[in-house]
Amino acid sequence: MELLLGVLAWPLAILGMIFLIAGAVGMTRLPDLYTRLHAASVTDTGGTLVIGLVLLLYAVFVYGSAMVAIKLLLIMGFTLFTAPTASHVLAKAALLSGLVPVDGKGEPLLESSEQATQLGRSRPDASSAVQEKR
Amino acid sequence: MMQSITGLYNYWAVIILMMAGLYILIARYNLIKKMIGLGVFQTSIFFLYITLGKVSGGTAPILTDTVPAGQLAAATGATAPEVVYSNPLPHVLILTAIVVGVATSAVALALAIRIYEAYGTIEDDEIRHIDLGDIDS
Amino acid sequence: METFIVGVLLSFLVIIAIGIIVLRDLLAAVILLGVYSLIAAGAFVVMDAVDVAFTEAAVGAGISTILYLGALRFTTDRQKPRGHDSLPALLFVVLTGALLIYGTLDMPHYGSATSPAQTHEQVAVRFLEVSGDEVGPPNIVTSVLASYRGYDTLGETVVVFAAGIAVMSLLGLRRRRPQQDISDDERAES
Amino acid sequence: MLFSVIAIALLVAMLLTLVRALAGPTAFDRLLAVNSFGTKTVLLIAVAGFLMGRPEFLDIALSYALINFLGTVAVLKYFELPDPDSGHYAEDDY
Repeated sequence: MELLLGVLAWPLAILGMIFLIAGAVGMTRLPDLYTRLHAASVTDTGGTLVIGLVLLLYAVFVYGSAMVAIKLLLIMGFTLFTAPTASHVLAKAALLSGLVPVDGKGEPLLESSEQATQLGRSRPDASSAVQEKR
Repeated sequence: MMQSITGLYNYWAVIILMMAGLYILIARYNLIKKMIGLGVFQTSIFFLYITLGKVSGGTAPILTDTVPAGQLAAATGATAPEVVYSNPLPHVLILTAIVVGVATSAVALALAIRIYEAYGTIEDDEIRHIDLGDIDS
Repeated sequence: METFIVGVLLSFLVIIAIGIIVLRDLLAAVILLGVYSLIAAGAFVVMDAVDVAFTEAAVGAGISTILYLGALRFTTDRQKPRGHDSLPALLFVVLTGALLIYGTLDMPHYGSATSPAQTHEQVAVRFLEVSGDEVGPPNIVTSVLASYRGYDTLGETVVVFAAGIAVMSLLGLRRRRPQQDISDDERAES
Repeated sequence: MLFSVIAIALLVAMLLTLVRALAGPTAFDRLLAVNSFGTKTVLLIAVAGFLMGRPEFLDIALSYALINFLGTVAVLKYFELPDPDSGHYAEDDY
Protein backbone atom coordinates (compact mmCIF):
# COMPACT_ATOMS: atom_id res chain seq x y z
CA MET A 1 0.00 0.00 0.00
CA GLU A 2 2.67 2.41 1.11
CA LEU A 3 4.92 1.34 -1.73
CA LEU A 4 2.13 1.69 -4.27
CA LEU A 5 1.42 5.20 -3.01
CA GLY A 6 5.08 6.14 -3.32
CA VAL A 7 5.32 4.69 -6.82
CA LEU A 8 2.27 6.71 -7.86
CA ALA A 9 3.01 9.92 -5.98
CA TRP A 10 6.71 10.50 -6.62
CA PRO A 11 6.60 10.61 -10.46
CA LEU A 12 3.56 12.90 -10.30
CA ALA A 13 5.28 15.16 -7.79
CA ILE A 14 8.41 15.36 -9.94
CA LEU A 15 6.29 16.23 -12.98
CA GLY A 16 4.55 18.93 -10.95
CA MET A 17 7.85 20.36 -9.76
CA ILE A 18 9.12 20.45 -13.36
CA PHE A 19 6.01 22.46 -14.30
CA LEU A 20 6.56 24.80 -11.35
CA ILE A 21 10.23 25.49 -11.95
CA ALA A 22 9.85 25.71 -15.74
CA GLY A 23 7.07 28.26 -15.39
CA ALA A 24 9.03 30.30 -12.87
CA VAL A 25 12.22 30.30 -14.95
CA GLY A 26 10.18 31.34 -17.99
CA MET A 27 8.71 34.14 -15.94
CA THR A 28 12.16 35.62 -15.35
CA ARG A 29 13.78 34.96 -18.73
CA LEU A 30 11.14 35.53 -21.43
CA PRO A 31 11.23 38.91 -23.22
CA ASP A 32 7.78 40.45 -22.84
CA LEU A 33 4.44 40.23 -21.09
CA TYR A 34 2.67 38.05 -23.65
CA THR A 35 5.33 35.32 -23.58
CA ARG A 36 5.49 35.50 -19.79
CA LEU A 37 1.75 34.96 -19.67
CA HIS A 38 2.35 31.65 -21.42
CA ALA A 39 4.98 30.64 -18.86
CA ALA A 40 2.71 31.62 -15.96
CA SER A 41 -0.13 29.51 -17.34
CA VAL A 42 2.11 26.42 -17.23
CA THR A 43 2.53 26.88 -13.48
CA ASP A 44 -0.99 28.02 -12.76
CA THR A 45 -2.86 25.18 -14.41
CA GLY A 46 -0.35 22.36 -14.97
CA GLY A 47 1.51 22.68 -11.70
CA THR A 48 -1.60 23.15 -9.60
CA LEU A 49 -3.44 20.21 -11.15
CA VAL A 50 -0.57 17.73 -10.90
CA ILE A 51 0.45 18.65 -7.35
CA GLY A 52 -3.23 18.74 -6.39
CA LEU A 53 -3.45 15.18 -7.69
CA VAL A 54 -0.54 14.12 -5.46
CA LEU A 55 -2.23 15.69 -2.44
CA LEU A 56 -5.49 14.04 -3.45
CA LEU A 57 -3.80 10.61 -3.42
CA TYR A 58 -2.60 11.24 0.13
CA ALA A 59 -5.95 12.65 1.23
CA VAL A 60 -7.81 9.60 -0.01
CA PHE A 61 -5.39 6.76 0.78
CA VAL A 62 -3.61 7.99 3.92
CA TYR A 63 -6.04 10.31 5.68
CA GLY A 64 -9.16 8.68 4.26
CA SER A 65 -11.01 11.97 4.67
CA ALA A 66 -13.74 12.79 2.16
CA MET A 67 -13.91 16.46 3.24
CA VAL A 68 -10.22 17.04 2.50
CA ALA A 69 -10.60 15.39 -0.91
CA ILE A 70 -13.64 17.53 -1.75
CA LYS A 71 -11.82 20.73 -0.75
CA LEU A 72 -8.83 19.73 -2.88
CA LEU A 73 -11.10 19.04 -5.86
CA LEU A 74 -12.77 22.44 -5.35
CA ILE A 75 -9.39 24.18 -5.31
CA MET A 76 -8.27 22.37 -8.45
CA GLY A 77 -11.54 23.04 -10.28
CA PHE A 78 -11.57 26.67 -9.27
CA THR A 79 -7.98 27.21 -10.40
CA LEU A 80 -8.79 25.50 -13.68
CA PHE A 81 -11.47 28.13 -14.33
CA THR A 82 -9.91 31.30 -12.92
CA ALA A 83 -6.30 31.01 -14.13
CA PRO A 84 -7.16 31.12 -17.87
CA THR A 85 -9.74 33.85 -17.21
CA ALA A 86 -7.20 36.00 -15.40
CA SER A 87 -4.64 35.43 -18.19
CA HIS A 88 -7.18 36.45 -20.82
CA VAL A 89 -8.25 39.60 -18.97
CA LEU A 90 -4.62 40.54 -18.38
CA ALA A 91 -3.63 40.09 -22.03
CA LYS A 92 -6.65 42.03 -23.24
CA ALA A 93 -6.06 44.91 -20.83
CA ALA A 94 -2.40 45.04 -21.86
CA LEU A 95 -3.34 45.14 -25.57
CA LEU A 96 -5.95 47.83 -24.98
CA SER A 97 -3.46 49.97 -23.11
CA GLY A 98 -1.17 49.74 -26.16
CA LEU A 99 1.58 47.37 -25.02
CA VAL A 100 3.27 46.12 -28.22
CA PRO A 101 4.41 42.46 -28.33
CA VAL A 102 8.07 41.88 -29.20
CA ASP A 103 9.85 38.91 -30.77
CA GLY A 104 12.91 37.05 -29.51
CA LYS A 105 15.36 39.75 -30.56
CA GLY A 106 13.37 42.53 -28.93
CA GLU A 107 11.96 43.84 -32.24
CA PRO A 108 8.35 45.09 -31.94
CA LEU A 109 5.84 42.96 -33.87
CA LEU A 110 3.39 45.82 -34.46
CA GLU A 111 4.06 49.26 -35.84
CA SER A 112 2.44 51.36 -33.14
CA SER A 113 0.65 51.06 -29.84
CA GLU A 114 -2.59 52.15 -31.53
CA GLN A 115 -2.48 48.93 -33.52
CA ALA A 116 -2.19 46.97 -30.28
CA THR A 117 -5.25 48.79 -28.94
CA GLN A 118 -7.12 47.94 -32.13
CA LEU A 119 -6.14 44.28 -31.76
CA GLY A 120 -7.51 44.26 -28.25
CA ARG A 121 -10.89 45.66 -29.26
CA SER A 122 -13.72 43.16 -29.36
CA ARG A 123 -15.19 44.98 -32.38
CA PRO A 124 -12.31 46.52 -34.35
CA ASP A 125 -13.06 49.58 -36.51
CA ALA A 126 -13.47 48.60 -40.16
CA SER A 127 -11.85 51.85 -41.29
CA SER A 128 -8.55 51.21 -39.54
CA ALA A 129 -8.18 47.48 -40.07
CA VAL A 130 -5.01 46.18 -38.51
CA GLN A 131 -2.28 44.81 -40.73
CA GLU A 132 0.19 42.60 -39.01
CA LYS A 133 3.81 43.25 -39.82
CA ARG A 134 5.36 40.19 -41.41
CA MET B 1 25.32 30.14 18.31
CA MET B 2 23.56 28.37 15.43
CA GLN B 3 20.59 27.72 17.64
CA SER B 4 20.24 31.32 18.71
CA ILE B 5 20.35 32.39 15.04
CA THR B 6 17.49 30.08 14.06
CA GLY B 7 15.65 30.85 17.29
CA LEU B 8 15.86 34.61 16.97
CA TYR B 9 15.70 34.94 13.17
CA ASN B 10 11.99 35.71 13.23
CA TYR B 11 12.48 38.63 15.61
CA TRP B 12 15.28 40.06 13.47
CA ALA B 13 13.23 39.85 10.29
CA VAL B 14 10.30 41.49 12.10
CA ILE B 15 12.60 44.31 13.25
CA ILE B 16 13.94 44.85 9.72
CA LEU B 17 10.36 45.02 8.42
CA MET B 18 9.38 47.46 11.17
CA MET B 19 12.31 49.71 10.36
CA ALA B 20 11.52 49.56 6.63
CA GLY B 21 7.98 50.73 7.38
CA LEU B 22 9.26 53.45 9.69
CA TYR B 23 11.71 54.64 7.04
CA ILE B 24 8.93 54.94 4.46
CA LEU B 25 6.88 56.90 7.00
CA ILE B 26 9.71 59.35 7.69
CA ALA B 27 11.46 59.73 4.34
CA ARG B 28 8.60 59.61 1.81
CA TYR B 29 6.46 62.72 1.37
CA ASN B 30 3.59 61.13 -0.55
CA LEU B 31 0.68 60.55 1.83
CA ILE B 32 -0.45 57.27 0.24
CA LYS B 33 3.13 55.99 0.28
CA LYS B 34 3.20 56.82 3.98
CA MET B 35 0.05 54.75 4.44
CA ILE B 36 1.69 51.84 2.65
CA GLY B 37 4.65 52.17 5.04
CA LEU B 38 2.22 52.06 7.95
CA GLY B 39 0.72 48.88 6.51
CA VAL B 40 4.18 47.27 6.33
CA PHE B 41 4.83 48.30 9.94
CA GLN B 42 1.47 46.93 11.07
CA THR B 43 1.93 43.51 9.51
CA SER B 44 5.38 43.19 11.10
CA ILE B 45 3.79 43.72 14.52
CA PHE B 46 1.29 40.95 13.75
CA PHE B 47 4.26 38.72 13.01
CA LEU B 48 5.88 39.54 16.34
CA TYR B 49 2.75 38.46 18.24
CA ILE B 50 2.20 35.27 16.26
CA THR B 51 5.87 34.37 16.73
CA LEU B 52 5.42 34.67 20.50
CA GLY B 53 2.40 32.36 20.41
CA LYS B 54 3.98 29.49 18.45
CA VAL B 55 4.94 26.33 20.31
CA SER B 56 7.26 24.08 18.33
CA GLY B 57 5.67 20.72 17.62
CA GLY B 58 2.32 22.30 18.40
CA THR B 59 -0.70 22.46 16.17
CA ALA B 60 -3.39 25.06 15.54
CA PRO B 61 -5.56 25.72 18.62
CA ILE B 62 -8.59 23.83 17.33
CA LEU B 63 -9.53 20.90 19.53
CA THR B 64 -9.32 17.49 17.90
CA ASP B 65 -10.67 14.17 19.15
CA THR B 66 -8.78 12.16 16.57
CA VAL B 67 -5.16 11.68 17.49
CA PRO B 68 -3.24 10.83 14.29
CA ALA B 69 -3.20 7.09 13.65
CA GLY B 70 -0.05 5.02 13.50
CA GLN B 71 -0.26 4.62 9.76
CA LEU B 72 -0.51 8.37 9.43
CA ALA B 73 2.53 8.97 11.59
CA ALA B 74 4.53 6.52 9.50
CA ALA B 75 3.50 8.23 6.27
CA THR B 76 4.11 11.84 7.25
CA GLY B 77 6.84 11.43 9.84
CA ALA B 78 4.75 13.22 12.45
CA THR B 79 4.78 11.54 15.81
CA ALA B 80 2.32 13.05 18.27
CA PRO B 81 1.63 10.97 21.37
CA GLU B 82 -0.48 13.79 22.83
CA VAL B 83 -1.63 16.93 21.08
CA VAL B 84 0.20 20.20 21.82
CA TYR B 85 -1.59 23.40 20.89
CA SER B 86 -0.08 26.79 20.13
CA ASN B 87 -1.09 29.74 22.29
CA PRO B 88 -4.50 31.06 21.12
CA LEU B 89 -4.34 34.43 22.91
CA PRO B 90 -2.01 36.29 20.47
CA HIS B 91 -4.23 35.07 17.63
CA VAL B 92 -7.28 36.68 19.23
CA LEU B 93 -5.47 39.98 19.82
CA ILE B 94 -4.17 40.11 16.26
CA LEU B 95 -7.57 39.20 14.82
CA THR B 96 -8.91 42.36 16.45
CA ALA B 97 -5.88 44.39 15.38
CA ILE B 98 -6.20 43.45 11.68
CA VAL B 99 -9.81 44.63 11.45
CA VAL B 100 -9.13 47.84 13.37
CA GLY B 101 -6.04 48.46 11.23
CA VAL B 102 -8.06 48.30 8.01
CA ALA B 103 -10.70 50.62 9.50
CA THR B 104 -8.07 53.22 10.41
CA SER B 105 -6.38 52.98 7.03
CA ALA B 106 -9.78 53.53 5.37
CA VAL B 107 -10.18 56.77 7.35
CA ALA B 108 -6.65 57.86 6.46
CA LEU B 109 -7.23 57.20 2.76
CA ALA B 110 -10.48 59.18 2.90
CA LEU B 111 -8.49 62.04 4.44
CA ALA B 112 -5.97 61.77 1.59
CA ILE B 113 -8.78 62.05 -0.97
CA ARG B 114 -10.15 65.16 0.79
CA ILE B 115 -6.66 66.70 0.90
CA TYR B 116 -6.23 66.05 -2.81
CA GLU B 117 -9.55 67.77 -3.52
CA ALA B 118 -8.60 70.78 -1.39
CA TYR B 119 -4.93 71.20 -2.37
CA GLY B 120 -4.57 69.35 -5.69
CA THR B 121 -1.61 67.36 -4.38
CA ILE B 122 -0.87 64.62 -1.85
CA GLU B 123 2.80 65.47 -1.38
CA ASP B 124 3.52 66.51 2.18
CA ASP B 125 6.00 69.29 1.37
CA GLU B 126 3.87 70.85 -1.39
CA ILE B 127 0.91 71.02 0.98
CA ARG B 128 3.10 72.83 3.51
CA HIS B 129 4.25 75.29 0.83
CA ILE B 130 0.66 76.00 -0.17
CA ASP B 131 -0.27 76.53 3.48
CA LEU B 132 2.61 78.98 3.94
CA GLY B 133 1.57 80.92 0.87
CA ASP B 134 4.27 80.45 -1.78
CA ILE B 135 2.12 78.73 -4.39
CA ASP B 136 4.71 78.47 -7.13
CA SER B 137 6.82 75.83 -5.40
CA MET C 1 10.99 22.19 8.05
CA GLU C 2 8.22 24.50 9.26
CA THR C 3 10.76 26.87 10.78
CA PHE C 4 12.61 26.85 7.47
CA ILE C 5 9.45 27.72 5.48
CA VAL C 6 8.63 30.57 7.89
CA GLY C 7 12.18 31.87 7.62
CA VAL C 8 12.11 31.88 3.82
CA LEU C 9 8.70 33.58 3.74
CA LEU C 10 9.98 36.25 6.15
CA SER C 11 12.97 36.81 3.86
CA PHE C 12 10.52 37.30 0.97
CA LEU C 13 8.73 39.90 3.08
CA VAL C 14 12.01 41.75 3.69
CA ILE C 15 12.75 41.76 -0.07
CA ILE C 16 9.28 43.13 -0.81
CA ALA C 17 9.59 45.83 1.86
CA ILE C 18 12.86 47.00 0.31
CA GLY C 19 11.17 46.95 -3.10
CA ILE C 20 8.38 49.18 -1.75
CA ILE C 21 10.98 51.63 -0.44
CA VAL C 22 12.84 51.79 -3.76
CA LEU C 23 9.94 51.87 -6.24
CA ARG C 24 8.56 55.30 -7.15
CA ASP C 25 5.40 53.99 -8.83
CA LEU C 26 2.53 54.11 -6.33
CA LEU C 27 0.44 51.50 -8.16
CA ALA C 28 3.38 49.07 -8.03
CA ALA C 29 3.73 49.76 -4.31
CA VAL C 30 0.04 48.99 -3.76
CA ILE C 31 0.31 45.73 -5.73
CA LEU C 32 3.40 44.79 -3.72
CA LEU C 33 1.56 45.55 -0.48
CA GLY C 34 -1.10 43.05 -1.59
CA VAL C 35 1.57 40.37 -2.11
CA TYR C 36 3.08 41.31 1.24
CA SER C 37 -0.23 40.60 2.99
CA LEU C 38 -0.65 37.37 1.04
CA ILE C 39 2.81 36.06 2.02
CA ALA C 40 2.23 37.13 5.63
CA ALA C 41 -1.02 35.18 5.67
CA GLY C 42 0.75 32.13 4.21
CA ALA C 43 3.35 32.30 6.95
CA PHE C 44 0.59 32.62 9.57
CA VAL C 45 -0.82 29.27 8.41
CA VAL C 46 2.55 27.62 8.92
CA MET C 47 2.81 29.30 12.34
CA ASP C 48 -0.49 27.66 13.40
CA ALA C 49 -2.52 30.88 13.37
CA VAL C 50 -5.16 29.74 10.91
CA ASP C 51 -7.85 32.23 11.98
CA VAL C 52 -5.42 35.12 11.67
CA ALA C 53 -4.39 33.86 8.23
CA PHE C 54 -8.01 33.76 7.12
CA THR C 55 -8.65 37.32 8.30
CA GLU C 56 -5.39 38.66 6.94
CA ALA C 57 -6.09 37.15 3.51
CA ALA C 58 -9.64 38.44 3.29
CA VAL C 59 -9.17 41.83 4.98
CA GLY C 60 -5.48 42.60 4.49
CA ALA C 61 -4.94 41.30 0.96
CA GLY C 62 -8.51 41.70 -0.32
CA ILE C 63 -10.27 44.71 1.15
CA SER C 64 -7.30 46.96 1.87
CA THR C 65 -5.85 46.54 -1.65
CA ILE C 66 -9.20 47.62 -3.07
CA LEU C 67 -9.31 50.58 -0.65
CA TYR C 68 -5.85 51.70 -1.77
CA LEU C 69 -6.83 51.35 -5.44
CA GLY C 70 -9.92 53.47 -4.79
CA ALA C 71 -7.81 56.13 -3.10
CA LEU C 72 -5.35 56.13 -6.02
CA ARG C 73 -8.22 56.54 -8.46
CA PHE C 74 -9.56 59.63 -6.71
CA THR C 75 -6.11 61.18 -6.18
CA THR C 76 -3.11 60.54 -8.38
CA ASP C 77 -0.88 57.53 -8.91
CA ARG C 78 2.26 59.55 -9.53
CA GLN C 79 4.78 60.04 -6.79
CA LYS C 80 7.14 62.97 -7.24
CA PRO C 81 10.10 61.81 -9.31
CA ARG C 82 12.84 63.39 -7.24
CA GLY C 83 14.17 61.36 -4.33
CA HIS C 84 13.64 62.12 -0.68
CA ASP C 85 16.18 59.73 0.75
CA SER C 86 17.50 61.57 3.75
CA LEU C 87 20.58 60.46 5.63
CA PRO C 88 19.33 61.46 9.12
CA ALA C 89 16.21 59.31 8.66
CA LEU C 90 18.30 56.34 7.54
CA LEU C 91 20.66 56.81 10.48
CA PHE C 92 17.77 57.03 12.93
CA VAL C 93 16.13 53.90 11.53
CA VAL C 94 19.35 51.87 11.55
CA LEU C 95 20.12 52.96 15.10
CA THR C 96 16.65 52.07 16.38
CA GLY C 97 16.83 48.73 14.59
CA ALA C 98 20.21 47.95 16.14
CA LEU C 99 18.88 48.76 19.59
CA LEU C 100 15.83 46.55 19.07
CA ILE C 101 17.98 43.68 17.77
CA TYR C 102 20.18 44.02 20.87
CA GLY C 103 16.97 43.79 22.89
CA THR C 104 15.90 40.52 21.25
CA LEU C 105 18.97 38.65 22.49
CA ASP C 106 17.19 37.82 25.76
CA MET C 107 13.86 36.91 24.14
CA PRO C 108 12.56 33.33 24.34
CA HIS C 109 13.50 31.44 21.19
CA TYR C 110 10.98 30.78 18.44
CA GLY C 111 8.72 27.90 19.42
CA SER C 112 9.85 27.82 23.05
CA ALA C 113 7.22 26.07 25.20
CA THR C 114 8.52 27.39 28.53
CA SER C 115 8.27 31.13 27.87
CA PRO C 116 6.05 33.14 30.28
CA ALA C 117 3.44 33.69 27.57
CA GLN C 118 2.91 29.94 27.28
CA THR C 119 2.93 28.94 30.95
CA HIS C 120 0.68 31.55 32.63
CA GLU C 121 -2.08 29.43 34.24
CA GLN C 122 -4.81 32.07 34.20
CA VAL C 123 -4.61 32.82 30.47
CA ALA C 124 -3.32 30.48 27.76
CA VAL C 125 -3.27 27.25 29.75
CA ARG C 126 -6.77 27.85 31.11
CA PHE C 127 -8.18 28.66 27.68
CA LEU C 128 -6.67 25.50 26.24
CA GLU C 129 -7.85 23.23 29.05
CA VAL C 130 -11.37 24.33 29.94
CA SER C 131 -12.74 26.37 27.04
CA GLY C 132 -14.02 23.21 25.33
CA ASP C 133 -16.28 22.49 28.31
CA GLU C 134 -17.00 26.07 29.43
CA VAL C 135 -17.87 27.67 26.11
CA GLY C 136 -18.28 24.87 23.63
CA PRO C 137 -16.84 25.41 20.17
CA PRO C 138 -13.78 23.34 19.31
CA ASN C 139 -12.03 26.42 17.93
CA ILE C 140 -10.42 28.01 21.00
CA VAL C 141 -9.85 31.31 19.19
CA THR C 142 -13.59 31.62 18.67
CA SER C 143 -14.27 30.90 22.33
CA VAL C 144 -11.82 33.53 23.52
CA LEU C 145 -12.93 36.11 20.97
CA ALA C 146 -16.66 35.78 21.60
CA SER C 147 -16.80 34.82 25.25
CA TYR C 148 -13.73 35.48 27.39
CA ARG C 149 -12.83 38.70 25.58
CA GLY C 150 -16.33 39.55 24.33
CA TYR C 151 -16.15 43.22 25.37
CA ASP C 152 -12.94 43.53 23.40
CA THR C 153 -14.77 42.40 20.28
CA LEU C 154 -17.62 44.79 21.04
CA GLY C 155 -15.06 47.61 21.22
CA GLU C 156 -13.62 46.50 17.89
CA THR C 157 -17.06 46.69 16.32
CA VAL C 158 -17.52 50.20 17.73
CA VAL C 159 -14.19 51.25 16.21
CA VAL C 160 -15.19 49.90 12.80
CA PHE C 161 -18.56 51.67 13.06
CA ALA C 162 -16.86 54.94 14.01
CA ALA C 163 -14.45 54.56 11.10
CA GLY C 164 -17.37 54.03 8.73
CA ILE C 165 -19.06 57.19 9.98
CA ALA C 166 -15.79 59.11 9.69
CA VAL C 167 -15.28 58.01 6.06
CA MET C 168 -18.86 58.92 5.19
CA SER C 169 -18.63 62.35 6.81
CA LEU C 170 -15.31 63.03 5.06
CA LEU C 171 -16.33 61.94 1.59
CA GLY C 172 -20.10 62.36 1.74
CA LEU C 173 -22.49 60.19 -0.18
CA ARG C 174 -22.38 62.15 -3.44
CA ARG C 175 -20.79 60.56 -6.45
CA ARG C 176 -17.06 61.11 -6.81
CA ARG C 177 -15.76 62.31 -10.13
CA PRO C 178 -12.55 60.96 -11.66
CA GLN C 179 -9.50 63.21 -11.45
CA GLN C 180 -9.69 64.47 -15.04
CA ASP C 181 -13.14 66.02 -14.54
CA ILE C 182 -12.07 67.78 -11.38
CA SER C 183 -9.09 69.45 -12.99
CA ASP C 184 -11.25 70.47 -15.98
CA ASP C 185 -13.81 72.05 -13.68
CA GLU C 186 -11.16 73.88 -11.72
CA ARG C 187 -9.70 75.20 -14.94
CA ALA C 188 -13.14 76.41 -15.95
CA GLU C 189 -13.67 78.15 -12.62
CA SER C 190 -10.37 80.01 -12.56
CA MET D 1 9.85 13.83 2.69
CA LEU D 2 7.68 14.14 -0.42
CA PHE D 3 5.90 17.20 0.94
CA SER D 4 9.18 18.81 2.05
CA VAL D 5 10.61 18.47 -1.46
CA ILE D 6 7.46 19.94 -3.02
CA ALA D 7 7.53 22.81 -0.51
CA ILE D 8 11.16 23.63 -1.36
CA ALA D 9 10.37 23.57 -5.09
CA LEU D 10 7.45 25.90 -4.43
CA LEU D 11 9.66 28.31 -2.47
CA VAL D 12 12.23 28.40 -5.29
CA ALA D 13 9.48 29.08 -7.84
CA MET D 14 8.06 31.80 -5.58
CA LEU D 15 11.47 33.49 -5.37
CA LEU D 16 11.79 33.56 -9.17
CA THR D 17 8.28 34.98 -9.50
CA LEU D 18 9.07 37.60 -6.88
CA VAL D 19 12.03 38.75 -8.96
CA ARG D 20 9.62 39.44 -11.83
CA ALA D 21 7.18 41.22 -9.51
CA LEU D 22 9.95 43.58 -8.40
CA ALA D 23 11.67 44.03 -11.77
CA GLY D 24 8.70 43.93 -14.16
CA PRO D 25 8.85 47.00 -16.39
CA THR D 26 5.10 47.49 -16.73
CA ALA D 27 2.36 47.22 -14.12
CA PHE D 28 0.91 44.31 -16.11
CA ASP D 29 4.10 42.30 -15.58
CA ARG D 30 3.87 42.88 -11.85
CA LEU D 31 0.23 41.91 -11.88
CA LEU D 32 0.96 38.70 -13.75
CA ALA D 33 3.73 37.86 -11.29
CA VAL D 34 1.45 38.60 -8.35
CA ASN D 35 -1.31 36.41 -9.75
CA SER D 36 1.11 33.55 -10.31
CA PHE D 37 2.58 34.10 -6.86
CA GLY D 38 -0.90 33.81 -5.36
CA THR D 39 -1.46 30.46 -7.06
CA LYS D 40 1.83 29.20 -5.63
CA THR D 41 0.82 30.45 -2.17
CA VAL D 42 -2.40 28.44 -2.43
CA LEU D 43 -0.35 25.35 -3.25
CA LEU D 44 2.13 26.08 -0.45
CA ILE D 45 -0.66 26.33 2.12
CA ALA D 46 -2.20 23.08 0.90
CA VAL D 47 1.17 21.30 1.04
CA ALA D 48 1.96 22.81 4.47
CA GLY D 49 -1.31 21.42 5.78
CA PHE D 50 -0.23 17.92 4.80
CA LEU D 51 3.30 18.58 6.06
CA MET D 52 1.99 19.51 9.51
CA GLY D 53 -0.32 16.51 9.59
CA ARG D 54 -3.56 18.51 9.79
CA PRO D 55 -4.91 18.86 6.26
CA GLU D 56 -8.33 20.13 7.33
CA PHE D 57 -7.25 23.75 6.90
CA LEU D 58 -7.56 23.53 3.14
CA ASP D 59 -10.51 25.93 3.14
CA ILE D 60 -7.99 28.72 3.76
CA ALA D 61 -6.28 27.76 0.51
CA LEU D 62 -9.68 27.78 -1.16
CA SER D 63 -10.47 31.30 0.04
CA TYR D 64 -7.00 32.38 -1.11
CA ALA D 65 -7.72 31.17 -4.61
CA LEU D 66 -10.90 33.28 -4.63
CA ILE D 67 -9.23 36.41 -3.23
CA ASN D 68 -6.30 36.10 -5.61
CA PHE D 69 -8.59 36.10 -8.64
CA LEU D 70 -10.72 38.94 -7.29
CA GLY D 71 -7.62 41.02 -6.55
CA THR D 72 -6.30 40.62 -10.10
CA VAL D 73 -9.63 41.60 -11.61
CA ALA D 74 -9.90 44.58 -9.22
CA VAL D 75 -6.53 45.96 -10.27
CA LEU D 76 -7.41 45.49 -13.97
CA LYS D 77 -10.64 47.37 -13.31
CA TYR D 78 -8.42 50.23 -12.17
CA PHE D 79 -6.79 50.28 -15.62
CA GLU D 80 -10.18 50.26 -17.28
CA LEU D 81 -11.20 53.56 -15.67
CA PRO D 82 -10.48 56.67 -17.74
CA ASP D 83 -6.92 57.89 -17.43
CA PRO D 84 -5.88 61.30 -18.77
CA ASP D 85 -2.67 60.14 -20.44
CA SER D 86 -3.15 56.77 -22.09
CA GLY D 87 -5.63 56.79 -24.98
CA HIS D 88 -9.39 56.65 -24.62
CA TYR D 89 -11.33 53.45 -24.81
CA ALA D 90 -14.65 52.89 -26.53
CA GLU D 91 -17.67 51.81 -24.46
CA ASP D 92 -17.76 48.23 -25.77
CA ASP D 93 -14.09 47.46 -25.26
CA TYR D 94 -14.71 45.44 -22.13
